[in-house]
Amino acid sequence: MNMLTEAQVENAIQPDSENYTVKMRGSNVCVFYGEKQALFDVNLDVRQNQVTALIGPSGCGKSTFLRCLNRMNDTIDICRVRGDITLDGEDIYDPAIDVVELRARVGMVFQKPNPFPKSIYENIAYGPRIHGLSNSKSELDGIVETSLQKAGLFNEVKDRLHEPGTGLSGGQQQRLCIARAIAVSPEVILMDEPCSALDPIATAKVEELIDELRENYTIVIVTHSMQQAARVSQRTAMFHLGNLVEEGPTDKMFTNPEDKRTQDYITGRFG
Amino acid sequence: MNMLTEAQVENAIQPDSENYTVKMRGSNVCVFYGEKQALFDVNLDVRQNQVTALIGPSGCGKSTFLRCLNRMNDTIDICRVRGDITLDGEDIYDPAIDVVELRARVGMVFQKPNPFPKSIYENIAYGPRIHGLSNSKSELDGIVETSLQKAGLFNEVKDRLHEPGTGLSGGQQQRLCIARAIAVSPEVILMDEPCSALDPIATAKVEELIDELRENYTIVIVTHSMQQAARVSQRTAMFHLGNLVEEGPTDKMFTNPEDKRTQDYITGRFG
Amino acid sequence: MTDTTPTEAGSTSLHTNDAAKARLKARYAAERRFKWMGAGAVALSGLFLVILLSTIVTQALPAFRMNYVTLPLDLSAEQVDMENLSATNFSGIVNDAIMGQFPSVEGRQEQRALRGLVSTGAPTLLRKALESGEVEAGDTRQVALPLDDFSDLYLKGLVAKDGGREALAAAPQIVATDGAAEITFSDRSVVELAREAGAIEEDGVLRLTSGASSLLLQADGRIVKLLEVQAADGGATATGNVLLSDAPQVSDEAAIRIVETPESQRKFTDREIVWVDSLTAQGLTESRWNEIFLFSGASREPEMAGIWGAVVGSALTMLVTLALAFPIGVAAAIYLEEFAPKNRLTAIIEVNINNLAAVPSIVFGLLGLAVFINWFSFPRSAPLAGGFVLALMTLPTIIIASRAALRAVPPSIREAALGIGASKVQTVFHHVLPLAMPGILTGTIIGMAQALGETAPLLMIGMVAFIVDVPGGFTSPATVLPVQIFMWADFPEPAFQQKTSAAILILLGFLVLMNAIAVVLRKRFERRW
Amino acid sequence: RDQIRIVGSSTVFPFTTAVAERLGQSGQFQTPVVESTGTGGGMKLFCGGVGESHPDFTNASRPIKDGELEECKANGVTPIEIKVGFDGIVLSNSKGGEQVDLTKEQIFAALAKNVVVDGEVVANPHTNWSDIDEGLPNTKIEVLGPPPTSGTRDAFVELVMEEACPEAIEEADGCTEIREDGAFVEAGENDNLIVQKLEANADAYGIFGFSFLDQNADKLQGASIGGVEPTFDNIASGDYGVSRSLFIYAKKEHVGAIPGMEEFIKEYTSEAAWGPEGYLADKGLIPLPEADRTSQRDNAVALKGMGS
Amino acid sequence: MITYVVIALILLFFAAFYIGRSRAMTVGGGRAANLHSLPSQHGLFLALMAAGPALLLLFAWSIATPSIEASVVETRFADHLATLNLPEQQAFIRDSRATAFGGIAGFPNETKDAAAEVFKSVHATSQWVAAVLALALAAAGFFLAHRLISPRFRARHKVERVVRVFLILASIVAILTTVGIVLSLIFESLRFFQQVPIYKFLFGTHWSPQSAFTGAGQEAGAVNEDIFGAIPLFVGTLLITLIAMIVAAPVGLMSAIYLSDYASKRVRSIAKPVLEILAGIPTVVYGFFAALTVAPFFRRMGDGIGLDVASESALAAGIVMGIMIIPFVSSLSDDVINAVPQSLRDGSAGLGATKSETIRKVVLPAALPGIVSAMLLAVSRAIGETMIVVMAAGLAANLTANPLEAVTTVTVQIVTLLVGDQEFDSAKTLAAFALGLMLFCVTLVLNIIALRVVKKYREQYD
Ligand SMILES: Nc1ncnc2c1ncn2[C@@H]1O[C@H](COP(=O)(O)OP(=O)(O)OP(=O)(O)O)[C@@H](O)[C@H]1O
Ligand SMILES: Nc1ncnc2c1ncn2[C@@H]1O[C@H](COP(=O)(O)OP(=O)(O)OP(=O)(O)O)[C@@H](O)[C@H]1O
Ligand SMILES: [Mg+2]
Ligand SMILES: [Mg+2]
Ligand SMILES: O=P([O-])([O-])[O-]
Repeated sequence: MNMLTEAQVENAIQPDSENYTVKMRGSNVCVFYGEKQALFDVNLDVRQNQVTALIGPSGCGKSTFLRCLNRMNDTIDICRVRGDITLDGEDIYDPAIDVVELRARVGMVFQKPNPFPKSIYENIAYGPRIHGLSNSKSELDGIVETSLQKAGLFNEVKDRLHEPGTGLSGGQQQRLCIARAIAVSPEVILMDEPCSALDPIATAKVEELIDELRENYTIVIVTHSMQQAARVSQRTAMFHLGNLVEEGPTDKMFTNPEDKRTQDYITGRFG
Repeated sequence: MNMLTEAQVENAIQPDSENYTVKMRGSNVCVFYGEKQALFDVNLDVRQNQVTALIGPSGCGKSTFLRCLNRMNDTIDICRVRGDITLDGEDIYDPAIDVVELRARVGMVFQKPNPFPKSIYENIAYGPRIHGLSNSKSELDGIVETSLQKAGLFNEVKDRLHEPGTGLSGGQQQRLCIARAIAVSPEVILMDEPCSALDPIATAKVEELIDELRENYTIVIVTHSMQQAARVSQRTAMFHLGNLVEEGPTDKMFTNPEDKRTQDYITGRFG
Repeated sequence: MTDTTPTEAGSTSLHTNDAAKARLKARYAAERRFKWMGAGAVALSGLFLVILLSTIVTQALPAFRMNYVTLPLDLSAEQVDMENLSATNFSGIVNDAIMGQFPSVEGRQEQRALRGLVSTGAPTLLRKALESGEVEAGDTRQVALPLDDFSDLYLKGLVAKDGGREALAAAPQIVATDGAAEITFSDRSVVELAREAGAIEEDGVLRLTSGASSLLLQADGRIVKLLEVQAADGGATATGNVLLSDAPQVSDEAAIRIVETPESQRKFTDREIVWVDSLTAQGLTESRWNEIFLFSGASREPEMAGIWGAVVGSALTMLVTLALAFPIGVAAAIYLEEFAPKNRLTAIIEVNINNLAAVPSIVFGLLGLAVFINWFSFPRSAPLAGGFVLALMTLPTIIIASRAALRAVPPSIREAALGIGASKVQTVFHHVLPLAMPGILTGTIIGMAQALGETAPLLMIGMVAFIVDVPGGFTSPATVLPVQIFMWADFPEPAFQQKTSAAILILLGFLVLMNAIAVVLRKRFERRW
Repeated sequence: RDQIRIVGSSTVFPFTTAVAERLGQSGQFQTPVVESTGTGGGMKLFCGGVGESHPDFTNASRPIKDGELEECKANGVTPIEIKVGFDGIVLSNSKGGEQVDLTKEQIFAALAKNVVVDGEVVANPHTNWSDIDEGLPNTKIEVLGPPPTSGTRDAFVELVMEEACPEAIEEADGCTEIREDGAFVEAGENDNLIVQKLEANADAYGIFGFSFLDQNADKLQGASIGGVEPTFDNIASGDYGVSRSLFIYAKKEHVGAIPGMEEFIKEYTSEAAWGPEGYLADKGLIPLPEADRTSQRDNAVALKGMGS
Repeated sequence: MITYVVIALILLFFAAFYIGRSRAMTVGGGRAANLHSLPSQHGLFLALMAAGPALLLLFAWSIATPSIEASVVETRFADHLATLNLPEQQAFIRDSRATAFGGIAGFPNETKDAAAEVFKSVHATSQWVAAVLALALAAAGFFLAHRLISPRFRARHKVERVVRVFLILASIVAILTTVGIVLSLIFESLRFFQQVPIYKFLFGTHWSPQSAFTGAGQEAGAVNEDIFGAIPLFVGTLLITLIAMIVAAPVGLMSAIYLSDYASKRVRSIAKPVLEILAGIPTVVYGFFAALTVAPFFRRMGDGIGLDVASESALAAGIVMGIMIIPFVSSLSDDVINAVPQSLRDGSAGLGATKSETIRKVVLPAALPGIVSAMLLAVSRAIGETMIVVMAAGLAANLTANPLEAVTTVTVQIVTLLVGDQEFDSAKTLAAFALGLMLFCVTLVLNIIALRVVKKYREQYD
């Protein structure tokens, strides 16, 4: 807990500092895919109960950074991570740390919807089951229902909970994946373009949801939509070619960016 | 050609008629997945050298309609299509029609990026090869390069053309798929949310490309972004629950929709 | 949960509280168990393999060497007519040569036994050697000839347990008359030896019956088998049979050679042991790499039996099998999985193919007999018919494995190809098939492995047969490795047991070679997406 | 086809192959192809007809049956019967076990499905050898033998079981049934396997051909039957009661059409092959008495067909 | 002669390919895009049309020609042949052919020399005719196809039709095999059922064909209907297969999981083919292993704890058989497990599942159909195995579920009945066919059930 306070102190000098806690912190994060370096010395704080948006052109390393936060990169053989990333002050790359617990605490929604080839119900129930979050069938039913409701999918699928999740439309699938992530009650939710496959209404619903979730959870979201970043996030980080170009309060970023590249990107003059 | 003139005549009575040609026409298209009907008597014209946008909430049948236009639905066993769809006046569901030729003329970019597990170069070169679009290696190289350039991907991948396409980031993969579709120079390009995985710059590039392509090709695009529909399309069709709610010139649709549902959807008041 | 004061975040988390920690511990335990079970399963399978292989290898090793005896053969012009070799009495030449080594051996039975030391195949080999010019006629030549199976086994130590040699302090006196010998020893060590050998004591006389180890006294250029031993003052006396009266003098020292296995418990008499030992003592025998086993066809004589005919037969049969089963199996799988409409008929076909896999292989033999032999008039016992039958038997395996592999290719790949205007055939052959190749090759490996080891169906089409000539083509009579193994395993001669194991090793080598190609291919196709 | 084809009994197979190999070594003919199909299967193939697609010889571990001969005749096949020697059937056990002397009646009592106890036909109650006779070892009856489909089993039943069969049982089920309660183990056709199983289990006995006892004399001992030990000489002289004749049948129609047939017959019936000191004796074939050899040879060389 | 024609046709094949390709380019005005099909497809079409039929003709000719030639000779020498019996007639043809074209003539004589001359001349003529016909066919095919080449000509369709026809033919082979098997079993089975009522066969609990033995000693007698009850055999088969699967299924599946998800690439690339060797070891070896190592081991163990274990037991045979079929399960399952997309594994890992949870709950269900296929194949192999059972479980048809007793299986009985020494038309031999047919039906039903189950649980990913 000491570390947290230190972090607070450290961040207190920043102009926009209020009373916040750093939930996750990346220091000098470098990532390599084999020979190729994909991230260069990224330093970024994720504040608790805030939404942090990662923006930047395609291929700049947003997903890569996001995947570092719950060590999903471990699954890629050739991927190596250097630098420190902490969750509540603990180094998550510490060998003593438990990846499974970490991932339960730091949930993830992927860019491509990847429902399990199981029923909709089973898709959601899977997480709570493995983490032992429910003691009874009815409790589990409850979790499934609230998760689906939070993801704005419940009404569409309530009659077909036991049909395969893969039979849903693209957008429905993605919302299913969000519901699945919510179902395990993580502390931090990482979302890799969660709305890229959604229509405006579903998107609005998810954005609303994100805003709701913020009260209890910490959220990091990768998005291509400036509007979305502006709508949902409190802080925004701009990546470019593997570098963190700029980071700051969202409103400031969008109105008064410091970096030329950010400005160009936001105004669409980039390239 | 007779049919086309007829079509022209027929369409001439419409209020926004100018001198245009109907490239594809769907009449009373009904689609069933097994027992479930996904489209109900859809009548829609796709005008040549224009961009037609299909919008509507998730699961309303946009993708389904799009897939009818190049008979991709044939690959789904349980899917049955009723009604007529014509390309240049020819019924594309006529048994005499060559599906392969049809698909070469009506290309497609999918919602989820699906590169072949081959090199980037091979991904692009595959189409031109099977359609005999190049006579020599250098010509093929040229096609690959221009296609990648048009899709705004060339600079990012020019050094790794012979690495696997599956190693690209999500957005890169999607642009790769667009490049792959362009490479066979189709007459009509169907795009199922081609930009959903792209950042604004790449999106802008693709939109620009769409605008460029419009001169020579006919384009049908499914999108969730009203802005995008407004920016790139000349005509917009709004789907809801498997019905075509409204169809018309884009500017009219967005400023003065006839249907209440369209209005609600556009203004985000839907659902 | 809901009212988090920021600083407390984490400590009360659902995922870090004590219950969760305990759960996590259990889950990790499960994880470790699971992993160890996996590793254990692999290790267990590996262990089985090692056990099986090590048994085979230890049994097989002796068969890869072979003992030869070098004899001076009279190949002068009177004996050998190079123009007309078939008129030459090669057996006579060989027999004269071996008998020439032991001129003292008399009596028909004994001479027959002596001749039996050299393989009955030796004359044929000699003739072939003359024909090929390996040995030139014209004079007396030293030629190495294979020993008979029992002599060979004896030299490999597989017939009789050697008890060693006991040197005697002083040479005994031997008085021999008519093959019987009276011996006087100057010390008593021989009495001890007789006792250890299991002699039956009666009135102070130690009788070495047929149940006792053999004691062979070597002294004075003679070899005497002791029958009775008796202590006498200052030494001992013994009676015995003279087995060899003109033994080559190896050392001046007198000694007793002990053969621990009693004579009644082996198929190799003391006399034969003495002869072979004597040949060895003169440096006439040598152990060589067993080329006969590796490079010649079948034979009824263990020492002449080779595996090459079966190897060629298996190779030809497998070629036919592969050439039929692989393309047909893959094609059928492709058709059923990618092209055939999914209706009741194809469902029936699918079940049917699964069912074919459970048809006992001998039934395929019946089918092959009816169709290929009786109807298409394929020659009996030929690799052609065998290959066809085994191909039919292997087909279901390949089809099932291929279908599973094709099914595992994600539909998005097909859509991608179809979407840019590839025809279905192109889609399948350009994209789906390469991705399914690893699974298809696995099926092929397993199917071919099964076909390679199969005997039952071949019985029906005449491939379970004794065929000496190495097959020259797909229609000449042939047998295959497992049949050869099966037949050798059933022959009474003990020497065939090692041959059996060695043949199994060869078969496994064949299998490994066959698989290696497929495995290399499979590795090249493997990728995860 | 210019190669002799031979089918038939697995028992005669080791001998015929030896002869075939010699014929091939002579250099004038290709080595005949010898298949091991079993006597019945061989007869079926042999009697199937004349012409290249049918075999020239068949081996048999029993004489041809009337039905088979008729079938042959119907298909225009005239078999030439040659009795080539004897095969002793022995009951033996590991050298580690006790050597026993049995009568046929005792064997019957040990192995028959039904036996007569106190005048009544009952299912075989004997579990130990000593149940049959005090003098026999007090070990469980466990006999490994060939399955009912085998010619050896057939001969064993005929030569031992039927001879010792009490009348009461003959009326009941015809004497041929061997018990199925586990005391008799049907062990398949691989006699080497039986040998090895006996080695591992000193209490068990096995039934198989003499050649396996002969070749494995270091490990096995044969039980005396009716006081006679199963030795080469005893079987050859006919003293040992459990032996059967082995045959080969030649197809008369093929002589003169398939090269080498006559030479093959000559080779088989030469003293060097089937004589007491011939190479077949080395392989375990027990020779016929000299007079029989002469008459069989004369018949064979004269190509005297059956029923003509 | 024919060889040259074949070589010529093969050359023609390649030549036609190039000609067709360049011709297509020409008619397409130098741009392949103007053509319906690719130039290479036109080329392939032309090549197939030119060389295909001619090669087929030659193939058929080479099969038919020996008998045609022989029949010509036969008519020429009809008078002479009439004096000979069938084998001599065959020898006549064989020897004259050997004289004519080389080979060993067993019994040469002058008539045969004369016949050899006839053979030579007929052969020469036949070759000429074949060559001319083939070349004519090739030319016709070539020109016909060449004329067809035009921009709109659907060469691809034609070539793909050939491919499809080949694919269909290949599937038909599988069907024909089934038909053949049923046909080769059914007639003998019917004859058997005339002697033994089918219900006694199906539901009888006593299998003891020894009494129906009509071997050496006896003549064929009345068949005892009560000794052909197949139930013990099917129970035995079930028992042994079950034991085998109890060994093979977990070991194989766990091996597959370990190899695909835990083992390093190197370990996997070595271990997998090594395990596959298990499938290739001849069954005789397993038989010896089971009978001489495993069975006595169980026997001793049984003695140790006071259990009565038969020296031939279902247990020993089943376990060893299980070892043999491990690779069927492990290798095939490994492939399908490996084919489950990484995104599913990621999805599960992202929720905080451990690797084993991911495998058990996500990967295995997704791979289920393939795994079931593998298991079915393994079961099939177990059902079809004979040697191990004969050597280690004996041949006694006990009706028992006790794995420590001796049992026998259907396949074993089929084999022993078929290859043993009895008259071919005896009830016993016929019983083998009936057993085969029964087994076919039973496994068919089992397969149908298995397929239903798979269909129900089948989960399509991606
Ligand atoms: N293969 C299929 N099998 C069964 N139902 C399907 C299948 N594909 C789509 N559907 C159903 O058809 C309806 C229309 O789906 P479609 O994919 O066309 O929606 P969409 O408008 O493209 O939605 P989104 O914007 O989310 O992609 C949905 O209810 C969907 O669940
Ligand atoms: N598994 C991988 N192997 C090799 N290179 C990779 C891999 N995954 C990503 N990369 C590369 O790393 C860089 C960053 O990729 P990343 O996926 O983080 O981009 P992104 O910012 O998420 O882009 P997008 O918005 O398109 O998803 C890219 O150049 C990409 O090609
Ligand atoms: Mg990304
Ligand atoms: Mg869609
Ligand atoms: O093979 P047999 O007929 O002698 O048992």
